[in-house]
Amino acid sequence: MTEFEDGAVIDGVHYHRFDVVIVGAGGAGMRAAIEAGPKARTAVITKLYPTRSHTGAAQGGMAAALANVEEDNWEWHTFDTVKGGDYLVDQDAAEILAKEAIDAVLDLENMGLPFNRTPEGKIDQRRFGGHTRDHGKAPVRRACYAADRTGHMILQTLFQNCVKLGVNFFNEYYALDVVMTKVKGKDRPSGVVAYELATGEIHVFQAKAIIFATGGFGKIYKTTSNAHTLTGDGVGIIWRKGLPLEDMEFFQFHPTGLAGLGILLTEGARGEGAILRNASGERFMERYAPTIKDLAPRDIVSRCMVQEVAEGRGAGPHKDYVLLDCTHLGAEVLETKLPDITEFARTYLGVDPVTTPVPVMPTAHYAMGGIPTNVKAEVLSDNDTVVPGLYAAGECACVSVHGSNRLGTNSLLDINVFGKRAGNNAVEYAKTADFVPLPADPAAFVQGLVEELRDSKGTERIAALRKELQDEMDRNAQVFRTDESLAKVTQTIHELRGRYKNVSIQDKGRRYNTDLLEAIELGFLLDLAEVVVYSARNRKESRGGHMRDDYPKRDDAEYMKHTMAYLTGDPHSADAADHISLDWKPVVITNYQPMERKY
Amino acid sequence: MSEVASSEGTAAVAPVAPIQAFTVTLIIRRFDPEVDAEPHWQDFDVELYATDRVLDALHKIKWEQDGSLSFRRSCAHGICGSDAMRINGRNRLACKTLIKDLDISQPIYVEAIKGLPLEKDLIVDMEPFFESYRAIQPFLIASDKPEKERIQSVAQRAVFDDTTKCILCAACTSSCPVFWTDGQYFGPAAIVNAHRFIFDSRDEGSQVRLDILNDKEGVWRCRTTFNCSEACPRGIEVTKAISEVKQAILRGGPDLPASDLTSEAVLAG
Amino acid sequence: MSSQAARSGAAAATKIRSPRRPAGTLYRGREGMWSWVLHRITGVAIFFFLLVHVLDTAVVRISPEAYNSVINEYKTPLLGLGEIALVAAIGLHALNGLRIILIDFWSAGTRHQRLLFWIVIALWVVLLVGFVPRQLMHIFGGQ
Amino acid sequence: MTTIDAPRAPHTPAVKRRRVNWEKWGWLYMRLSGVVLVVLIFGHLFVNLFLGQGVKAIDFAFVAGKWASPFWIVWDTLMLWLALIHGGNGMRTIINDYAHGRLRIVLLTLVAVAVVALIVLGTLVLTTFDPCPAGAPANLVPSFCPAK
Ligand SMILES: Cc1cc2nc3c(=O)[nH]c(=O)nc-3n(C[C@H](O)[C@H](O)[C@H](O)COP(=O)(O)OP(=O)(O)OC[C@H]3O[C@@H](n4cnc5c(N)ncnc54)[C@H](O)[C@@H]3O)c2cc1C
Ligand code: HEM
Ligand code: SF4
Ligand code: F3S
Ligand code: FES
Repeated sequence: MTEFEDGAVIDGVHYHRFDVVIVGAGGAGMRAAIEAGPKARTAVITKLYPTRSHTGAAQGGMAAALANVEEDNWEWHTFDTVKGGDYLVDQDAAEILAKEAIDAVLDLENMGLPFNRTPEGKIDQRRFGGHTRDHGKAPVRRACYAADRTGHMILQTLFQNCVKLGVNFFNEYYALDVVMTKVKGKDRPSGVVAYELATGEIHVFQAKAIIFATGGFGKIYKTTSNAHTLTGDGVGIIWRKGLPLEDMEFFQFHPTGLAGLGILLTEGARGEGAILRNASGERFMERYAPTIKDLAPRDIVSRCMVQEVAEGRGAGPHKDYVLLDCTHLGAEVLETKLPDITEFARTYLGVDPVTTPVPVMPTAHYAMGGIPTNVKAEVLSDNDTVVPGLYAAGECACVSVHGSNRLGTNSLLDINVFGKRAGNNAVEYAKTADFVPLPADPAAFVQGLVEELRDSKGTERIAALRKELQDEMDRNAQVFRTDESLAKVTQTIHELRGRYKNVSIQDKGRRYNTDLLEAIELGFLLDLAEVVVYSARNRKESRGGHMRDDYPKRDDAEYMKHTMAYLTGDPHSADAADHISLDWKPVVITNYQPMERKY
Repeated sequence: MSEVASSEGTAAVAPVAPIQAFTVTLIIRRFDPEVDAEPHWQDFDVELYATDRVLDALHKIKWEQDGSLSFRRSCAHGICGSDAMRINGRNRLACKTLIKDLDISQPIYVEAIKGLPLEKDLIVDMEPFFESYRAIQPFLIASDKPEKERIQSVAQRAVFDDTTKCILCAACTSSCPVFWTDGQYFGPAAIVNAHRFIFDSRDEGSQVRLDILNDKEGVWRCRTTFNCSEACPRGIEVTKAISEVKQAILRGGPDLPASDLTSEAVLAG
Repeated sequence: MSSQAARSGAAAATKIRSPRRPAGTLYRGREGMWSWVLHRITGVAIFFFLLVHVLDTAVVRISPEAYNSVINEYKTPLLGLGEIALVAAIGLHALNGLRIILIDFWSAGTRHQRLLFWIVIALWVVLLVGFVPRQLMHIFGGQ
Repeated sequence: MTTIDAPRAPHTPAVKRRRVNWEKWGWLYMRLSGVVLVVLIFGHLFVNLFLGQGVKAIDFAFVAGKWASPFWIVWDTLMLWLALIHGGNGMRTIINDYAHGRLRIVLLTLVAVAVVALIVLGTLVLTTFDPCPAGAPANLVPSFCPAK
């Protein structure tokens, strides 16, 4: 494309030029912006006002071996992370995560985050699932927290510092494409194309370095703790470019979602001593994880809960949930340490946790998989080739510090550690690199996508398709999966994709056309659900968040490796094998040889 | 784990009431900037359950009846602050307002919050709101660079706990009669966020913020109408915070608890 | 808007008897807001009364006759009732003024603002119960 | 696609200039004067409307009788000043809330003029008042006036 002035409008498309463009203003995006903002011309494109990002929903805490309340060190933390991830964790990355955790927490404190305090005035810490002292001997207090709104405080603190630094936000701009330019036969990212919600106009952001921090995609499921807006746009954009996605079969189901609603009750509740009980009141986790009981990692607890219900020990009229008993904690602890979840239970279920156990069931919570990156947050185009200038961090990325199952509090840590790394590395890169020229008509794809949907004469309702997808995923690709159930989902997705061609957009306007964007988001959801299911079918073992009823055992001989999925054909083809190809990537093992996971 | 305690536990869970749907009428104030000169009301009938929230009702309308209905939402459980709107004459979050708490023999009126420029249907321009927020310097101002964390006692942390809960939803500011008539007023949300730092013992910029709020459009504009406190979905005692800021200005600085760590530590031990 | 959307909207609109169509709803504030509305209205009313009252009192400087004729106006039943309204207004404004001062300067004031409002109303009623019969007696009581 | 203007977004970026800070002192004054006014006004109303014959008893002689004592002169002067400034400042607040531009300036000026004028007038009346003006009929003036 020819030269343009920054801010120019050519053929109705706005053109901007920045050294670093960050897509997403959740924890990861803003942590990156705090590094990049002052050092390079930086823009943050976000489809939500930054403070609306789902990082704000995180409750429990952020892990770091500060050892403020008891003996602890980062090496133990690394071990727990590796073991928690069922050994599918890249151990070099986990080491970085645990080591840099301490600075990450102190950085946040110094930026103003109001952590809860110990009597000595230091940052207080609490217990959390899977975090132990001395390689699994006993639970350790490692999670730094601010009541049960740690994520809220992180999001606010990061936003506050972005305000301080005058970071350039483009709020309510939906990134819909990353522009690739062929340079010497190789695809190089040269910019991002975004749709401005307020006006319906299209913006092209040319950039030297691009960071994706668009969060998760829990909305492929019906029951989820994730926000309506977590539709995996960023991951979908990368996928459509033919870049790989890693470990997509591993989705975490958090044990304690409010039954039927999916709204999360933090694991911090169990950290403070709450207990899971079945219909007969039995503390069933004692049977499954005798040492750490209710504080076993999430995959294990979720599985046990589903099992209890499946075996007829569920509570309630339909025997379809178990109970989280906080009644013995006392009003004081609930009101001061867990005020928000106490309120959630009261508001949404009419149940007062102070006097009554709360109905809970697993809820789709966290995508362990995503855009593969190395420890510098650089995006990979295969097992080890870096895409220059392209970065990813946060839930949309897969460094793999979480392996097949993320430990609670390690994600808020992940977004801070790797968000910071992404920001710094992007700046370093932008300092030396030149702009990659934009191709001719860089906005063409997005314009086509938007116009085609807007002009659709179809009859299918977006909401109906989305609901079918989500119901099907909940039914057949949730905590327990089999080849048969997954095959069904694949079929459903194929059908839905056919019907998606025929959707109708009722809002034909340009301003705040959320109807149109929901349609686009559904497109991403369909793509990602398919990768999840396809990868899951291919992994014929049970590990971490991926539990195959037909292959209940972990199989290290065959599957001690990461899944890498590529889009290689027309997604509409009936057989997923025609358009998705899978590959493997070895797991980085430094200190810890895989062992059986017992708690 | 005794059988007794636990069976009690199960019994105590209210049996799920027989699920019964009923038809609720929502009257929504619509405005499409590309077509309408003025906003107008439009009725919708929706099948709902008692446990549904107003947000669910809006979604049902958007997804089943009229896809052009526009509103903001994200988290759906009251922590992102996207969906403040005026429901039956009061500012609330749609995702935290349960149908069963409203009188459904009457239609439910839903309209955009007031005082900010209306953009479309239930969406307003939030920029002026965030501008006030930015103007009070909502970030920690501290000169030292400590080796580890800054020390803060439990009591010092407690004085500003309430105001750290703000999700910037604007329910308060857009419920304030002063703000409706004077858009230049900083508004309760900005003051709440100033309070959060003014009363933070680690902060050194309280004087700056107190000066900013000691302005024509600052705290003195507040007429203690308490609409903000009643509207706040986070239960923040907004008027109290404003009042504390006024006192701090009069006194020339915030009244902070002394860092009395040793005795506290002893007490705790 | 798409024709389909318009249609479904129109269908919904015709089906339901539509009640009141205000431009926007009135904000349903609670005690705090209404007390402020009353405070404002009474404040303005008193202000205008005060303007007049200073003027009429100033007539004393002109001559006793002039003043007496002016003040006789106040003794008509109509203005006698007006005086009740004035005292009611001043009473409410003053009592609520004290409530506001308590809210501002007493640290627990904001928490008890609603209770304080009802105390104000109670005291105000007591005040009127004390004053109104006497005033009625004075203006209608002959003598 | 062309650029569309944002509709109904006339928001003026806040020009937050800082001048003399009337607001704080005004605010404090409202409260301080309010407390004092409670005493002054209720005392005034009590004596004038409640005691004895109530409003019926008010006439020149009554007023002159009161103002013969410096106590009531001070009382009323104080009340005059405090109430007018309090009311004037209150009106200023209200005008600032509802009126904008030229209208606001006009209204503010009116209030200011009225307040100043009445304070001056009232103070003059109070300080120069003669309870027994020459030539006034004896039945209209207080009984303590020397018979002419
Ligand atoms: C209820 C809940 C509780 C949790 N509790 C904890 C906890 O206690 N501890 C812990 O460690 N982790 C927790 N997690 C996980 C953790 O909060 C998330 O994984 C993490 O916050 C993700 O941050 P992020 O920055 O990657 O993404 P988000 O915070 O989700 O941000 C995504 C950003 O991307 C933007 N975006 C998305 N798509 C687009 C697009 N197309 N164009 C432009 N912008 C776009 C959005 O606007 C948003 O700003 C919790 C998660 C949930 C849901
Ligand atoms: C009797 C004792 C009085 C008390 C205790 C009192 C108290 C107060 C207080 C505290 C306020 C400030 C309200 C606020 O900031 O929200 C106020 C406002 C006001 N007062 Fe009074 N006042 C009294 C008498 C008067 C009188 C005599 C007048 C008329 C001249 C008057 C007119 C006003 C006006 C116009 C306002 C502004 C109202 C507003 O901003 O909404 N007050 N009063
Ligand atoms: S103070 Fe309460 S109402 Fe106001 S913006 Fe914050 S959370 Fe919303
Ligand atoms: S509503 Fe407004 S007037 Fe004050 S108490 Fe709240 S800011
Ligand atoms: S949708 Fe997040 S607050 Fe209501």
